Amino acid sequence: MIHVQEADFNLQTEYEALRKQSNGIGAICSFVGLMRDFNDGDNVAGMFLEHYPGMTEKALQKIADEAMQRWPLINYRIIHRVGPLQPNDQIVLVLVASAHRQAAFAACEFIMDFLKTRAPFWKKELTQQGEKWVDAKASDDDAAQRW
Amino acid sequence: MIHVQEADFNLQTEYEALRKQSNGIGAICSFVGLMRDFNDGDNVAGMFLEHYPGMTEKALQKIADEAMQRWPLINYRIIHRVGPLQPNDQIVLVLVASAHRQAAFAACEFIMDFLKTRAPFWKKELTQQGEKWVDAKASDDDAAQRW
Amino acid sequence: MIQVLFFASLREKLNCAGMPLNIQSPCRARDVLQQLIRQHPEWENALNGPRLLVAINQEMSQPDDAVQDGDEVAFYPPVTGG
Amino acid sequence: MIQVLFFASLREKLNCAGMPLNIQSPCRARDVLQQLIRQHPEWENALNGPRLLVAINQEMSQPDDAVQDGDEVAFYPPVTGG
Repeated sequence: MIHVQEADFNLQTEYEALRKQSNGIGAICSFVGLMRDFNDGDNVAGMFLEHYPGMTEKALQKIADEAMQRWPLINYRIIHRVGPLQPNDQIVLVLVASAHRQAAFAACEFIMDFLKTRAPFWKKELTQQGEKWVDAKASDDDAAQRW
Repeated sequence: MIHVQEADFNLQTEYEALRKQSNGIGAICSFVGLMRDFNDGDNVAGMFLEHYPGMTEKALQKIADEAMQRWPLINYRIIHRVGPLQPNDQIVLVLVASAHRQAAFAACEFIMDFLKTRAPFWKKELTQQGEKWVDAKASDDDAAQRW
Repeated sequence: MIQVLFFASLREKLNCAGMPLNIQSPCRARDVLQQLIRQHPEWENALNGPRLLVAINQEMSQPDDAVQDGDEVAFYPPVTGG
Repeated sequence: MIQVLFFASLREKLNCAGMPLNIQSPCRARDVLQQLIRQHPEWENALNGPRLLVAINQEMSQPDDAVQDGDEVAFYPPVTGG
């Protein structure tokens, strides 16, 4: 299940939806990315998340398909928000269910690493100095190269 | 926060408690271990989780302290259930909050790996063939050796 | 005829979200960029950035990948989601 | 005098959750095990298992670690939590 949406999400709702799909689930790893109130020393008052409608969903599907191929997963859920966001808002949710924990952890981190470098989302921050597009981090590229 | 308890837990409650502790949280990784309805080919009808009161809490605290030393974490929560459990019941919860995702993922997996090999819990399964203590897996020892 | 799209900081620098473009096809993605610069010399700085990425028909692509008539070709800066 | 504890499958095999034990101290954890076997020869098989673990005062320990008077010494099989 992949959703790109303006609306907020609820971790428990998604967790329960995943959990009830199989009695063979022994491990659920989840990741939530939140908006911090500072970035590189600037106070951040708000943010706007732009995406490439159509391609974003395809890119997320590709990432998820690759994770399902690499690890023995039972299922996953990915939700990424777009539009205006406030500090402490939830941005992204990845949930992965498997029989065993190693696959759940590895696949969840893999999806986040690839999502950060392959899925067309762009953050624009609103700081006291005005609007500013967030620069891509070399560390995110490095994280994706590991795979 | 570390709890060893018979009572069930709620992922969302623990997630919200962690999330409101700091505006600098950018990443929350969580892991839930669930009871599967089969193990090594046996159907499992129920389980009993025994622990070593006193030592268990100390061992979990040591694991958590070591994680806090190794990674720049903001906070964590660990809940492990004991007593009688049914298939699909939640067994263990580990939540880790950090500014960035790599630390959150690494610390959450580290805590689970060490918990599996260092914290004195023992599972006894109730199968159609009767009661059976679960054997420790070499793969869990291996996972802890990585660190 | 192909459809060109720009996103995020690139869209703002060009003050353009996209446009149809007449180009001889098949060609390569880098040829699309050169034709855009020929038609809009004021875009040269923005379009010659070293970290510009390209997607052809909503698939991440390389500068030498082929572009066909009717394709959707998007240029954008490195992504910063999650 | 020390306090000895047994857990899980070991406790069931011995049919004993623990006992106070008179032993000359300081000694090593392995000496505690040998004295238990001398006092309860019927426990020898269970206590000579290759993967038996030991904790001294609720800290994971090694067979050669020192045991003092008043210590709590626990023997148990490999853990299977989580």
